[in-house]
Amino acid sequence: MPIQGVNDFVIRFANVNGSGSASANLLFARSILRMGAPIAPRNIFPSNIQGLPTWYEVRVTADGHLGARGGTDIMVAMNPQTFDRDVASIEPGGYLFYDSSRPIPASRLRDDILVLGMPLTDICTREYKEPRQRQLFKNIVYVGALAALLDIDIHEVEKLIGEQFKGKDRLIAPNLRALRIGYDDCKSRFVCPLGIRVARSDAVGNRILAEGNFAAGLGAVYGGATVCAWYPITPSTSLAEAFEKNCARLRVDRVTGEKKYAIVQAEDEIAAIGMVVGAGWNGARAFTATSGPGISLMQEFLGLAYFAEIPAVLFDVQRGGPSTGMPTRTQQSDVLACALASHGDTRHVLLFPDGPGEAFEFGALAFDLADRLQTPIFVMLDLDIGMNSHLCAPFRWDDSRKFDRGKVMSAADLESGREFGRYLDVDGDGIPFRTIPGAHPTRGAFFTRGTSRDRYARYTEEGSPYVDNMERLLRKFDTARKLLPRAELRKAAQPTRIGVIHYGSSAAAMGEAAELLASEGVHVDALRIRAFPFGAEVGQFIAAHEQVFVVEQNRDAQLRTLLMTDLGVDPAQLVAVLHYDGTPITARFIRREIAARSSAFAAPLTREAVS
Amino acid sequence: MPIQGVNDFVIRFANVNGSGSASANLLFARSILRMGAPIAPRNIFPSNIQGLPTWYEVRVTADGHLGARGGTDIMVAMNPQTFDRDVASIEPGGYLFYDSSRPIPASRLRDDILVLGMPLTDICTREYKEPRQRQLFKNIVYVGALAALLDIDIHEVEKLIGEQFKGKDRLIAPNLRALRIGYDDCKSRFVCPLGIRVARSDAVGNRILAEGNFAAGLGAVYGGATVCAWYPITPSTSLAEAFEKNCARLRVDRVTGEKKYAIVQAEDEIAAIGMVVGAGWNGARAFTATSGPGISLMQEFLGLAYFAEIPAVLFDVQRGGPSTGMPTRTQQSDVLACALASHGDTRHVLLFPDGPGEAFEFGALAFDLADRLQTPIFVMLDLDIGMNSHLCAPFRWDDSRKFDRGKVMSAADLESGREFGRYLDVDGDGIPFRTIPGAHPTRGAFFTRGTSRDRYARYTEEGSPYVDNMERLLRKFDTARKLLPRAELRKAAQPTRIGVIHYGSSAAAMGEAAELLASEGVHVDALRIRAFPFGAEVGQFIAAHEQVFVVEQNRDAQLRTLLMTDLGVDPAQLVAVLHYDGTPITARFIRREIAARSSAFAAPLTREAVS
Amino acid sequence: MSYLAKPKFQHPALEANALGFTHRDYEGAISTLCAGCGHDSISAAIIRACYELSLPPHRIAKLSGIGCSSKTPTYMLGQSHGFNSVHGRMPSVLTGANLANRELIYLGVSGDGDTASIGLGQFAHAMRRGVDMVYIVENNGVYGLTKGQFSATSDKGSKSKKGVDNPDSPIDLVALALQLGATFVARGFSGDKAQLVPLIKAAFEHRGAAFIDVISPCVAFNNHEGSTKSFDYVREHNIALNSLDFITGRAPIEVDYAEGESEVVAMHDGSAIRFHKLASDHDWRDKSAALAVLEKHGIEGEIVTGLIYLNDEAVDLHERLKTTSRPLNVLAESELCPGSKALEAINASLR
Amino acid sequence: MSYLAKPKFQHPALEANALGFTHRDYEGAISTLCAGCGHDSISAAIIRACYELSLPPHRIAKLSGIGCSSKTPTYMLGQSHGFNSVHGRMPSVLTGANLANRELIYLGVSGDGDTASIGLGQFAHAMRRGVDMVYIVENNGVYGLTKGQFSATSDKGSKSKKGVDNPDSPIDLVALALQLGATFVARGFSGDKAQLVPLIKAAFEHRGAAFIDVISPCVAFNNHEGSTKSFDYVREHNIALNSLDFITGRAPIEVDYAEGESEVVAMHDGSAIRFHKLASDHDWRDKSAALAVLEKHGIEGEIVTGLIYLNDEAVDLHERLKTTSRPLNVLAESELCPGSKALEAINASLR
Ligand SMILES: Cc1ncc(C[n+]2csc(CCOP(=O)(O)OP(=O)(O)O)c2C)c(N)n1
Ligand SMILES: Cc1ncc(C[n+]2csc(CCOP(=O)(O)OP(=O)(O)O)c2C)c(N)n1
Ligand code: SF4
Ligand code: SF4
Ligand SMILES: [Mg+2]
Ligand SMILES: [Mg+2]
Repeated sequence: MPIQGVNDFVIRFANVNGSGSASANLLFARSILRMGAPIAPRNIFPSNIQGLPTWYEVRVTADGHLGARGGTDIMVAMNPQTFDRDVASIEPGGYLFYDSSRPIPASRLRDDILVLGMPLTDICTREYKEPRQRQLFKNIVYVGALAALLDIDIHEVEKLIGEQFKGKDRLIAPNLRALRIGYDDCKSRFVCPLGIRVARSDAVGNRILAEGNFAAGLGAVYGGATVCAWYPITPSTSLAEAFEKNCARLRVDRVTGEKKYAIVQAEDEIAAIGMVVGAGWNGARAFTATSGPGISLMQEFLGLAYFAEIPAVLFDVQRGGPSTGMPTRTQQSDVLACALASHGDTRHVLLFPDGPGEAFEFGALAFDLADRLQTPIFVMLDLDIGMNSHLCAPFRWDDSRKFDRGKVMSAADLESGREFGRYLDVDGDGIPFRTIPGAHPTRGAFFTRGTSRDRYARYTEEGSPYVDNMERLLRKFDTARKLLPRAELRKAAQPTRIGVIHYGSSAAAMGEAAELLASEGVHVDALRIRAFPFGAEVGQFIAAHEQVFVVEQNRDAQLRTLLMTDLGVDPAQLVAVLHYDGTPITARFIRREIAARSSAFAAPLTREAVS
Repeated sequence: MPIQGVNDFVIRFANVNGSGSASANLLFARSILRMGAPIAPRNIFPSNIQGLPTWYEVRVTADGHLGARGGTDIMVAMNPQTFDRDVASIEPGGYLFYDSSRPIPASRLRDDILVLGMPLTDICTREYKEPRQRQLFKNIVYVGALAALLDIDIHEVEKLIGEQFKGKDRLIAPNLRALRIGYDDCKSRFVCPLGIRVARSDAVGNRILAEGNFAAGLGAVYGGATVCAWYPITPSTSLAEAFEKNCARLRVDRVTGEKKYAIVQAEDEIAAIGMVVGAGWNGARAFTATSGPGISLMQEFLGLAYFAEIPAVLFDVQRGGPSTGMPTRTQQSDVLACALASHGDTRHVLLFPDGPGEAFEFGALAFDLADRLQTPIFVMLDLDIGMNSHLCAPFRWDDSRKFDRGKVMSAADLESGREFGRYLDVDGDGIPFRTIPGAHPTRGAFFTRGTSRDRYARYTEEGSPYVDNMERLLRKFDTARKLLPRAELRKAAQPTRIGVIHYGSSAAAMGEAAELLASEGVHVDALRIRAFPFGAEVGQFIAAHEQVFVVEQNRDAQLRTLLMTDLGVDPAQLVAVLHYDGTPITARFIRREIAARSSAFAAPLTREAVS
Repeated sequence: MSYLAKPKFQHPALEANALGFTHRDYEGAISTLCAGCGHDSISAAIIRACYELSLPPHRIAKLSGIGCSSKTPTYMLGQSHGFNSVHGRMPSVLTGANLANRELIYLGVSGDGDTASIGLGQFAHAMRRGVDMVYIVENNGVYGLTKGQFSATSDKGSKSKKGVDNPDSPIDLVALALQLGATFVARGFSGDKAQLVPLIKAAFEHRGAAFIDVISPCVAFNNHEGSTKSFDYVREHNIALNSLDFITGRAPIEVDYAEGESEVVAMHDGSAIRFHKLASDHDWRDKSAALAVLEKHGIEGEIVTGLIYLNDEAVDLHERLKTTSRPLNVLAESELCPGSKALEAINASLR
Repeated sequence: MSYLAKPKFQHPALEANALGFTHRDYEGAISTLCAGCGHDSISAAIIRACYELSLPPHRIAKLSGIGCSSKTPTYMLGQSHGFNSVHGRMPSVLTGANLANRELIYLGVSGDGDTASIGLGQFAHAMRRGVDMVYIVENNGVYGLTKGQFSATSDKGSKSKKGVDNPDSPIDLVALALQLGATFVARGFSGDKAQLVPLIKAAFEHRGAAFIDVISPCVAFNNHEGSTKSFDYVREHNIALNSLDFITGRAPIEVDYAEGESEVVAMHDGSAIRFHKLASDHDWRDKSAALAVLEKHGIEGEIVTGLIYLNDEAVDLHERLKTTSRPLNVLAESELCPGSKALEAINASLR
């Protein structure tokens, strides 16, 4: 029997890169959202501009499971190159929608799925003259057809087209026409709707659909960042672009056209972080956005910023490493490279947002932390968070909130004769005061360097001021521990000895996995780490559980390493659950791994498809 | 009572950088060696060329304790800038030798030490006309005086002067004269010898006195390195220079003057490692020498070399980090930066020589390992090993030894039709075959890249070939584990539950500390780690002991971190003993730390000077 | 416009060259670049040049950085070892490879982002050292692979696809290469294969650092109105100084020029270049003149192409280093390892 | 040789300038460089220039890389914030600092190793962007701090202290800066303070990227016979194109020239430079001429000094970026944070 499901299925579009399918697919996804059904869309694209296979997947999820699910219920197979693979990847009982203009032998199809062939090319050739139009409208035609097949209200799609082409109004009518052609043709050809379909719902609520990079770039605007220095690299480019776009909208003087921000596309990542360090030293809130290779190149400057105590914010949108690795795939594999960045003894502060919501929140918070702690703050996104659209609560800002500029000694402070020693631990929290260059005509100037010096920033090569300083930096790191976002606990319905630690983009899949496991009688407490160094609650959580799974999207269990070194946890207690093939982690995967290795799991496992 | 000791004391020279004292001090040190007494000389110099304080210390050690001891028995105080500090640092009962030409008030001296003032400047002003001569010969004069005070056979010093100025013979006589002036004046002025003195001995045997950088550079010559690309940085510069010097002597065709090596001073460290990677890819044995900041800059290339599997050798002569830190001080603080170099999931092979002997041995061995494992090999020296002279067994080479070029598929192999897949694990050890560019007209060419690809080096962005490859790299890392130098065990005289793990330049101090502890009834088994990843013996050692101290010269217990991650050891079992003020670790320090924290130590600790 | 020397008869696709290789033997994997991308034309020109020169494919090493341009080595010379390294660092990798084996033929392929932004330092120093190679920049004025940001070679005032003007002064890689000591400096246009193929051939025969800046429009992000790197713009503003034929000892080619005078210059290896002066009276032996001609036309928004500077008496890196004439990567143990005797002498000196 | 304008009366060490600061207020910590090092003379010249220009010391930010030269900011301007950053990366740090606060005066100090080797890319791009700064390279042709290796500005054939000839072609930073778009380009000699001080003053008053290459002999490693960066060599081969006086609105200085003609050029800020032509008829407005004069004298082994190129109509980085005229680092929350209302609109667009 064909798969059945209302607001609960996975649809996947197989397209060719650069063929204009992206906006049609987004239109499709948003129309479901307008029906009120939660969706989790994901792009799987190649490191190339045009002509290679690309996929777009939408999970429609009444239960609000926003992680990747794995498996495809209905495939929209628009790419002849990958047709066979695509057909093979459909779940038994699923659906295949394809362009039947060129006949496909039955041998290349399957009989355990429902095959829906529509001569899209023929239709477009008939309807349109221009080759480019034929290509573009073909995409809209299939959106129309899918609306029919999946019972999406065509008026919602029409409304969206109207909104999308606002300002370019002459494009509206032809698009509507293409949509209608597909819709009508489909209705006349197949029994609509299919077993899987969309129904009106109010499960979306006031949630928004946003990309993490957009959210983080917006967060930087709200956090008061004025200097952005960056170098293009997938998947972080759109973060800097989002900052630029939002600044252009929100930070340009209407009258003079003057900009209250500066963005420099640097010549490389070393220059980008150098500019950030220079700007941070000089009192501006500054950031860069990059990915793994950029982090590697920035190491020397990160050591300087740590040691010279310069506020800086880095957004690392992680991709598949090592080396160039898989530039268009997702991973959490820069955790150690960031936490330990640079030669010598260093430790850096990391934030782990779980999606656009926290990307916005931490994107702003990072600047307060950088100023407060006078050190680089890493916001660890990944490609899945950054470049995919996620449903999340609307962004919120408390207008009474003030920037925390940290310990800056003002001209007035200096004038009053207050003692200033750049590396003096006046408060016992390891954080010294700084002055902003130019502040006072005769007091407070100091010399910044990456070489060792005493508490008054005077150069010295002696051992004891060096040790004194390094120990203060450890105290400061302990202070950070207390200032950072707490880990978030999701307690199981029943008391349990099994804990799971996870972070970042694994959150949605983890939540779903916990439900799956609970339904099988395995209860797990889940702790979502939101920052490094870890707060006391993390150690307590581990101590309170017998077996703690650490779910990560890398090969080497990088966060687990930090748990051991930062908290002194016995590795025997920490079971690594590692997913690192570059696709987003799924609930199915986590469930299987925990089930297979959990001491509490008795029931035999049935073999199933996992991604 | 003044300190007494035959061939057992520490003398320290306080000089001004660039004043010509270095060669005089070396002359002094070597003369003791010629007396047959073991010495451990160490330089403490500033990051500057001329005019700042510099110290030279010689430990004369009948027992052959070659680590730094800490404390000074006799101070040769030649630097007015540091005079007070220098005087203060003498052990009670010790000796002060100084230039009394300008009277020093008694208040600046001490009465618990023996003060020996000799008007060196006056003597030289009397004896020499030229200011430069006065300066230079003053150094020789004090060497003469010290020969008298310490009972060094003046003929040994004279012989050394003759050897040193061979070829510049006209310099011999004036130097001999200066020596004699100092010797005679001293004899006439003080009761010679002092309570501390040198006596003829045969404890040196056939040992040599060599710097680790020299040894490593020589090792690279013996290991068949043909390409050296480097960028100057203290304290690694002299390693590349030693390679050059030895190549110039040993690898230049007598007839044609052609060089069987190529050395390029690159424009920076990124270019240096890039050249090494290019040369390694193209089948030459290539290396670079650098220090922390260079390691930071090389991260991206190191990830490439790991992932693309390029043989490369790096000598990291560690200095005080992070950032520029303490460029002329010693540390072991690049362990994590090297072991985990690069973003993404990576693991690198490290070798830890304990001094010049192993610097030579591993300096050659690293090239075999790099070829065999097709990956970067890090030889982890530090400033103490690299730039100080150490007494060690003569270098040895077995002429029957052959280079291990690893798995290279030759033209003949290819011609025979043998299957070639660049990333094919034919032997199950994770190591694939490679071909050298240009080997065969039609077979064996492959494309090298840092992006993911399949076993036949074909580009792919799919998840499963990526995972397949990353898992093979882990297998290869396990193979490395078996090929690397074993850790070296020094068993206590009695069975004990206390173990100590140490590595690199801590070895000598550790040996002495173990003796000290044993003399107090605390027995420790000491395991000297010689490589990462660790062999099975390391895990066994830890398992066999209740409490394991891990002695390191860094703040963050970096090797301890690797023990936890690589072997899954419970951190609770590993007690960090950390010395990181930039001076070489001492036996006194290790003894104190272990004594204070050892479960087996009952006796109360007496307070004492530690460095 | 430039004129290509047409051989007397047509080469069928499978005709063998002097080494017995066909054109196909120089081809690579199918390109995954955008249809119409200038880079593909450059790949074709390189393939053609190697084929016509009868270079043994397996003796060529092709290296690149990262970018659409840097991907192209996959799409040519399938019998050659290739190395797609990291962004902007091809010059150092190539230098190292060259040190290891001076007998191979080195082709470096890069983009304008790869060379003029992140890679500027390595580019400069490789030129300065006289590394024996052909260094081709596929210059489209944008970062293609990261979707169309301006690169450092983008002209001031050139418009991005989104309509934004570039505010920064461009880096002219040809002028830089000249100043930094490259001994063969040329510019081509991906749309003019007739001019480009002989330039590449001559570059291959040059010993030392040969640099060719090839303007190569990006159809996806920089081929619009207002761009100074579009096909149309370059066609309209191309000032070809000369065209040339590359003449190997083996197979002199008869040429039929349309205008101007010609001159034959012998290369160090016995081959020769026949220059055919076109647009101006440029003397390619004169570095100052070359800089002046670039400056002059640059001000007019014109793009100078052709062979701009040549010094065939160049001394390459190996000559400077006095390396042995045999490749370092084939030297045997017996030649490299001094053995225990020599070590004993060293030990003695350390006592 | 150049001639310095001598003010009519002697300044005693403690005489106050227009701001009421004495010379001592511009000094720094005691130098730890080698006695006689050229760099110390440059520090003195910078101190002098700042004093004479009456720059408020605390409004100067002094930044550097790593090297003996890069240590010198410690030895000057003790009331200024300083940043001794990492090797070769001063340009980016300075650029960032400048972005944060366009009102400070930026002084970048670097060495030839720092700028021409590891830092070449950053140097080039900072020039290209028109960062408003004075960028001084203290050029001794060697790596001083690491004990005497050749740097990339070391001339071909110049001998090291150990007697080895340098095989590589030098990088002429002046020519590069010119080509990369610097709008004030000069060369000085640490041994000629009379020429150097006004150059530095003029550079400070220039808005945009001002570059001064100062030949600064290293007495420890590069002052021997056979070096082309020794005091003797530079003195003998110095071709001073011009000398100049910097004339502020406040305090015009009467000058007494020994020879040649002079010309007064108004600067954008109301001050003026009086040029005094010396060695040749160099037109400092003409970039091509500047390159030619460098090339011509370079071939002769001569060192061109003086103001080589000036374009005082330069557009600096902030103008290109259209940044607000107030320093970014003083903008308040209310100006930066769009608040919850704006956010609600954004939320709405994402549904
Ligand atoms: C260290 C690093 N930074 C950034 C990137 C991202 N990146 C890939 S290609 C590219 C630019 C390529 O531009 P260009 O060299 O002009 O090549 P084109 O694609 O235009 O041919 C960038 C910035 C990277 N791969 N590595
Ligand atoms: C990344 C890095 N590489 C190498 C060094 C070592 N280093 C310190 S100064 C210097 C060269 C300085 O030369 P230059 O800039 O000419 O300054 P000078 O000492 O001659 O004034 C080098 C290579 C370093 N500090 N950092
Ligand atoms: S994006 Fe531009 S450079 Fe890249 S392949 Fe497409 S046309 Fe070529
Ligand atoms: S080494 Fe040279 S550059 Fe450095 S301080 Fe001494 S003289 Fe100056
Ligand atoms: Mg490009
Ligand atoms: Mg220098």
